[in-house]
Amino acid sequence: MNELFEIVEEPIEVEAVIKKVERREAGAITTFIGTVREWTRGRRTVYLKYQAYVPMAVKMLAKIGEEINEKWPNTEVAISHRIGHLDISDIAVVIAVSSPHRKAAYEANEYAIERIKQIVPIWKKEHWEDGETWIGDQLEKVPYPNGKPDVKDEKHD
Amino acid sequence: MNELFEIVEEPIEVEAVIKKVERREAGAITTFIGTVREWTRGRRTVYLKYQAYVPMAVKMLAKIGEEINEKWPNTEVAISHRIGHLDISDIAVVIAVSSPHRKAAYEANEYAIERIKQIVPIWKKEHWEDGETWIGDQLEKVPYPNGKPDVKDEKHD
Amino acid sequence: MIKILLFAHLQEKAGSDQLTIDKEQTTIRDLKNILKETYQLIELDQVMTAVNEEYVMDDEIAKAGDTVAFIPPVSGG
Amino acid sequence: MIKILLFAHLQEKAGSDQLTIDKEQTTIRDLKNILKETYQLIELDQVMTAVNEEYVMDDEIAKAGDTVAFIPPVSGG
Repeated sequence: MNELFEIVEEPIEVEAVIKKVERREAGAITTFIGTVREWTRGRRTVYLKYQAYVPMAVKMLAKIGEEINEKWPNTEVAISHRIGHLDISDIAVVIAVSSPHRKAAYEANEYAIERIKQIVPIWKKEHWEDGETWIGDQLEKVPYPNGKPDVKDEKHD
Repeated sequence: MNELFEIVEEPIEVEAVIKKVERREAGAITTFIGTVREWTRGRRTVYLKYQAYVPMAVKMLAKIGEEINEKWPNTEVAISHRIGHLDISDIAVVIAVSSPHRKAAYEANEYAIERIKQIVPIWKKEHWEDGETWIGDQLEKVPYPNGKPDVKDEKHD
Repeated sequence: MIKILLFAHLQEKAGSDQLTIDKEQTTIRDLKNILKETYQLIELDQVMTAVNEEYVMDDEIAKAGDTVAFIPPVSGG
Repeated sequence: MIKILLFAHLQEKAGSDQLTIDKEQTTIRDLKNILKETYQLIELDQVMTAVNEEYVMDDEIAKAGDTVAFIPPVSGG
């Protein structure tokens, strides 16, 4: 089986991500597909570039998977995030969660995308018609007052 | 384009349902995939049969789509439900919702599956190892005290 | 003539997915009572009704040419 | 030697995705101060830090052989 958590440069196949979480005991699979949107607050995006600190990003995705398994027992999670050049409508991220019951599958999936936007070292550079910007802090929180985000159970070794 | 709301007898292709809701202005697509689960409260399912009042089921799926467009403007919804004989892990239903922002895509998707279980005339017959049962009222509500479910804006004509 | 559609356990109990009632018009309530007597379909107390594919209440009237469907608690999804 | 990784706008501003600092050990806070002076990376006040791929606080110590990554506010998803 492929890795459950991966950073890729090629287009993401949604079905392949779903396949990773299929199980006989799962009655519900939710997926989230994040695509490149053309318009953001009245400004037109031409294309995007995503950059990642790849080994750490994979590790943080796996960490999100662990957090989910703790919060919603008996779920299975797979996340693929693409980096590099992405055009409008291209898929940037796919999150698939399977669970015996649907409530957990929805909740865990939404939790995953929120956590990706907090702790996974991936950066988006928007290329507009009239310029380019590195996008930061999409959750519009204040810059980490502790110098680090809310990351649990973690040691520096 | 295929129909956004359909009852089918053949296996459902998830990607095909997703394709129906893709748009340049959508940044988020959520999907719900309902599969046949092997175990329900300690009892083992061998296979299922789904029956539908097809024309009305299609109409009710479309009605759910309308309700969603009202509650979450600028979303697009597609729902495919399979009927007939389904084995364990087969896909019974796929709901895809696209939206500029993810919150609406999650909420509208979950709303769709709840409403399917309220108003869409589809019935599941579980075939267990030791017998078979028509399943009714999975939401475990009291049988409709008004003789009809909560269906808005609807006229008999 | 009013066309009646039956589904799920109702269909199995009546031994048919379709019946016709030779009436010009009737309330759903009366129609249910007729079927309860004729086919012993006591389950009709706990089903919804659709006339021409739209849900209706028991005091609604069905007329000749209408299709009345009895909808047991649904279990799709 | 401590290896430093830079990303996003930090990388563009420093003109490099990687630097090395010749030190046996240092707190993250001191390391940031050195880089702020040497490369004018004032943005370092608002970034997270990872040592060997794990987030750490500013008073943590990095040693020779460690990889220190400065992580601007992330924007994946």
